[in-house]
Amino acid sequence: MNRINKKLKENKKLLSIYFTAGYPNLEDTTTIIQNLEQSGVDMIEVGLPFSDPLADGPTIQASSTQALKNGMTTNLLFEQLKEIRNTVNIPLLIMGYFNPILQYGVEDFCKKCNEVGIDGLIIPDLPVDVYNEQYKATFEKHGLINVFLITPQTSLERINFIDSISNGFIYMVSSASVTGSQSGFGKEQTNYFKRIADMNLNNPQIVGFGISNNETFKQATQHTKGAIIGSAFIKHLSNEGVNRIDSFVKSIRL
Amino acid sequence: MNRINKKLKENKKLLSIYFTAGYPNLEDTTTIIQNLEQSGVDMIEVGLPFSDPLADGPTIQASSTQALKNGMTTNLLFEQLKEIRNTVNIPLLIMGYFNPILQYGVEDFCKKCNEVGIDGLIIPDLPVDVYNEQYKATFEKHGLINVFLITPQTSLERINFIDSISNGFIYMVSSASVTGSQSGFGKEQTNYFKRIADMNLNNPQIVGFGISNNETFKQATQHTKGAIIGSAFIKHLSNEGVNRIDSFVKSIRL
Amino acid sequence: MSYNVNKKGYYGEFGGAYIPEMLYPNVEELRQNYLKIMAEPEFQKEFNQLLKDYVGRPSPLYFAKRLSEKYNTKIYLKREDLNHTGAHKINNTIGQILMAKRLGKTRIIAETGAGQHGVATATVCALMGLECIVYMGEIDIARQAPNVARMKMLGAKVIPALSGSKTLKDATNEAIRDWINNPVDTHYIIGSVVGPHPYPDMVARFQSVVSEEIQWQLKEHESKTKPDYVIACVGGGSNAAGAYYHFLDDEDVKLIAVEAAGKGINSGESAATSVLGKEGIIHGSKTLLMQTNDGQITEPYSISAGLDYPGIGPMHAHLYKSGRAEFISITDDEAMIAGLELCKLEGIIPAIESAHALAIFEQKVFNPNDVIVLCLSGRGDKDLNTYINYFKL
Amino acid sequence: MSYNVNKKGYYGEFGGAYIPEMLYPNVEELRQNYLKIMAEPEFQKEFNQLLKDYVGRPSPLYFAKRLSEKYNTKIYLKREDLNHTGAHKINNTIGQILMAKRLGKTRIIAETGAGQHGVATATVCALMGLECIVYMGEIDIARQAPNVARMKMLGAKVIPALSGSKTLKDATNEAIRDWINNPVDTHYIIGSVVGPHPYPDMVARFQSVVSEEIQWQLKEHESKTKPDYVIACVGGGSNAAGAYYHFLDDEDVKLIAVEAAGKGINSGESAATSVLGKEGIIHGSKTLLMQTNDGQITEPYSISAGLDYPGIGPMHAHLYKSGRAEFISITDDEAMIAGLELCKLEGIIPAIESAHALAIFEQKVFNPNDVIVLCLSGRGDKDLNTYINYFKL
Ligand SMILES: Cc1ncc(COP(=O)(O)O)c(C=O)c1O
Ligand SMILES: Cc1ncc(COP(=O)(O)O)c(C=O)c1O
Repeated sequence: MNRINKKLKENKKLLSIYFTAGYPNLEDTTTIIQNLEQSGVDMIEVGLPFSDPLADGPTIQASSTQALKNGMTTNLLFEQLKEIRNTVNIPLLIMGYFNPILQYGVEDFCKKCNEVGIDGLIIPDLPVDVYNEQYKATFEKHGLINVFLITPQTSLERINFIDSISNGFIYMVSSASVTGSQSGFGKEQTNYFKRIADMNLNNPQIVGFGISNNETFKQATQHTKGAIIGSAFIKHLSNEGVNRIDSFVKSIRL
Repeated sequence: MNRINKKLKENKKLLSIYFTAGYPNLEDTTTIIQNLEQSGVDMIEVGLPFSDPLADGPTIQASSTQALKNGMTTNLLFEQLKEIRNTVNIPLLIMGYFNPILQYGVEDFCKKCNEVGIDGLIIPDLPVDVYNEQYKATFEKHGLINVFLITPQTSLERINFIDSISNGFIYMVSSASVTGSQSGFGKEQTNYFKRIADMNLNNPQIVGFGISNNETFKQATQHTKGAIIGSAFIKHLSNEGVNRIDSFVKSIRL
Repeated sequence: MSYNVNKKGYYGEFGGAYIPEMLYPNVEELRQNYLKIMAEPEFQKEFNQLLKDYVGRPSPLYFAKRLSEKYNTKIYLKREDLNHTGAHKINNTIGQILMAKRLGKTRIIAETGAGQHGVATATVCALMGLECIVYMGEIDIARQAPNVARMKMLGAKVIPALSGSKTLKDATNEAIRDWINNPVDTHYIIGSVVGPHPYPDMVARFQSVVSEEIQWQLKEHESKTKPDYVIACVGGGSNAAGAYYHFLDDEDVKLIAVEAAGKGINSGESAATSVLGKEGIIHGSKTLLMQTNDGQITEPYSISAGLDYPGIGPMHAHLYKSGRAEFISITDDEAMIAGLELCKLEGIIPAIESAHALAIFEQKVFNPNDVIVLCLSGRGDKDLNTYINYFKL
Repeated sequence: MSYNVNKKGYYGEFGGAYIPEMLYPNVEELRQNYLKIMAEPEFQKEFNQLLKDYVGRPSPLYFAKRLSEKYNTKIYLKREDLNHTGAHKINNTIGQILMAKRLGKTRIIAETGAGQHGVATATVCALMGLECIVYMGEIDIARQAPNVARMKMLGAKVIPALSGSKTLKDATNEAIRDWINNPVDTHYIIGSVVGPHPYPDMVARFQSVVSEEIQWQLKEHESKTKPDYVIACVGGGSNAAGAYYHFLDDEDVKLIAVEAAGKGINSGESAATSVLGKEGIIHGSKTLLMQTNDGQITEPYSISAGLDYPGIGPMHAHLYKSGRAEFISITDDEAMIAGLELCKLEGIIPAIESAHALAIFEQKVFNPNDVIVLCLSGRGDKDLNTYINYFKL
């Protein structure tokens, strides 16, 4: 069973953390992953940096730009992750835009992910139907879970369809927005979380976008399986580098 | 008999000088006139300054602008000329653009000219036919000679017409140009002077535009009755004020 | 009463050709030939073809919905701003360059205020491969920099006029001086309905395409060929002359001429000739002009370079004196606000000249059923700096 | 082989809608409605009326006599420079603003490179009274200052894009981010035939009026409806798409696409996508784009802001790959010289984008009887500073 599915079965609210590979320093990848696991994080999204991250806000954009400047490449990331499964057990996903994956070759990319022990992918600009028609078989062949996003604007019908082709979790974007652009959740979001929960989907939902502290984590996970933190953690890395990762994580889950 | 006609009968080449009234200083008018006569000049054109002297080159333009700044007005000029005939005998003409004369009132202007002893007018932008139809009678009633211009481009027919309505002299523009823009005469001009001389017009011709020294004066008067100096004299006034006018004049006629 | 020119070149008591003898052969050559040449089928064909394919005529007659709503009347904009080079001026320069070629001229001179006429002249000279010299007041060179750059791109030589107020009047003086100095090979393309006869009439005829089009365009929109009002700004008066032309003798069509009041009629800094001017002679024409009691021409002022002229064409002097047209003066401030309003309501940035015409809707109330045609003489690209600085955008 | 879009939004293998889920509802809403809305008679009427009365269409098809003589062939210029706001871009923004209104949107965003699309968007937003936000690369803001001023006059908010190469690509990213953040009330008016399906097709259809007119205009001039060649510059490819549209499936008509080679194809400072690009995804579309081996999008370079884009629209990728169109690259220097040449020969100052298309006459020899239509996509007023500095005029 895929590590993601196993993790989702645990009877707890999951905390997942996103970071951009190659940031703040080129060689920080494994250190960050290890520290995150040791701090009690449940799942990690390793960001493959992209020159034009159009679904991301300024914080993640800037980290991507810096990571590329530092020299991060797809090959290097796989190199860095080669031995990761010697030390790390929690699920690891790669989150990245479609073009670098396409240039690498989708099949090669999936194969390589499998080899280094990546469990799933989140590719915001790979549309559901293109995935379904062209890539689903490849992903599955290499044991990869592909994670789709839904937003408050996603129709019921489409949510059901996405649920039907998902085999891990659904990435629930807290509000229509790029990453890092929210502060705190209002009634609207809570209703949305509840509305989706009431759908009783096959796949559990994990909330992303706008989670930055204990309060928002609790709000986000009240009706869902877990939450993903991105920009807030990138900010921590900008300020403190790879230090005190555990205190950041503890501040979220208390 | 009008002083101009009398002068034209003298058996010599006439030297006529133009200056702008009110330049270089507001009160220089009578001094300049008196000095010019004493230096042996035959005729004087007193320039009534105009804001927009479009037939004049930069030298005369600048003198007009300065004269107006100094405070010259049509009334003031007549005031300055009031007693001029007590001391000056040579013919005096006023040279000016039509608009100030129009504003003064053409009839009033002519009357006033007559009172102070002005013998003729040169109004470059008063067209021959307008003069002929509307103002000839008035000018003649007040004993004023109106002087017309011809240029190398003026047709034979038109020269004959101008000759027919003139009763003094014809102002022969040396070449098609604004004042002050020539230096020396070439073959073209000499041919033109000769061509006009050969027409045996009723009115003698006096050449203007481009005469600045003894050489050009001699060239200009070889086939004509005389010549008018403007810009060259204005330049003398800018450099030396009302001083050494006689040496300027002597340098022309030697 | 006729409002058009008579055989002798006069509109009522205004007009004529008060020029130095040095200009006589040129002006006379033009006078004797202009109507003949304009009537030639070959000329008409070439002129109309260029207006269509090169200038982009017909210029639209655009119903300005939001502007009309705001002022509760029916406002049509005659879009001369859409012409090649951005103003009505090119209608005239196309005509005159064809005229100049038929007269055998090889060198073209022009004066310009806003630079639109200079650009339009430089443009047609490039098109015909003729040398082009443009005189422009030093102040106008500074405030209409984009047009100076365009003239240079087009290969014209721009010579600054340094005398007087260093604006349009002085540039015109310099152009006339140039023409005096170059009497054989040179044609002077005057940019408005000013100057000695036959210029006012010739320019008005070239611009008359504006009202010719208004007639059939209005028919399409309103099922009638005549508007209740025609409104235009007046610098020298060429866009107004063009917009009025075919309505001159039809007194059902009310004509409104808008002049620049500058900082206010009585501020001493104004260009409102009809209010402040008297009869006199300027640039070879008997007309109304701003002048001292002594007949010295006054230095005018307007924020708009194209209206910064102390005279108006003789046609307009006659329209004013006879009462045929209503004259209204608009201050700098009123014009700027009206210009910005058109941007915001209709997405059209007008030349500041044209903005003067637009400002009359704040001054004069029209009926809801009035059909008004306003000549939008030019676009405001040349004026961006002035707008931006004025509104501190 | 068809060169038009298929039902799934692809041109051959290019196109599609590679967008984040956050954009799905908006793009899907558009996809489901755009053809239906465009087919509505009311829509057609309003669109065509505005193109005629507001934009000034038809834009002339002008036979460039002196240019033709110089290159010994028959060159017609399709005068999109004469449109209101000065380029072809407004054909599309008029269409999209009408679309946005019918979709009930109240807030409009756009990206812009040269500023022409930004101005065209700000213009139609003013016309319709809608809020307008334009994203523009910081470098483009500096080099196309007049257009920034125009957008401000028109009431648009111009937001600088500070990431990446600070040009069109980055402005597009910012606009997409804005749309993600404002999924309900906002319509994103893309300015070229790029972006996710249905944008390339929708924009091409709005621009297709260009070739529709060419057909009947050419008939008037040459008694035939199809030229031998159609030439256009390609930034994203919208003016080219419009000029090609009705000739796409008629292989008698040869299509030439002109790209910006910048300082030279191999200089590292170029925007010649067809030569330097590979298949990939940019701004929601599978197409050709300039990228590293790793799939990072390259920062392009061209002296011309409107061509300074690392991709081309999927239609053009297909035209290139299938050989239907010939692609030619033109350097900065070649373009600048061709731009000045048009000024001097025809009195038309072209946008530097369009000057790239003009430069091909120095590269490729045509037959004397070839009938060539070149899309003069815009006027050069926005580029005056660049020209003046380049030529030290
Ligand atoms: C756009 C525009 N409108 C109006 C004028 C004023 O000239 P006229 O009164 O001859 O139309 C000018 C003069 O430059 C101009 O550029
Ligand atoms: C005048 C002009 N031409 C061409 C372009 C390039 O765009 P496209 O390839 O979409 O026509 C632009 C873009 O701004 C432009 O302003």
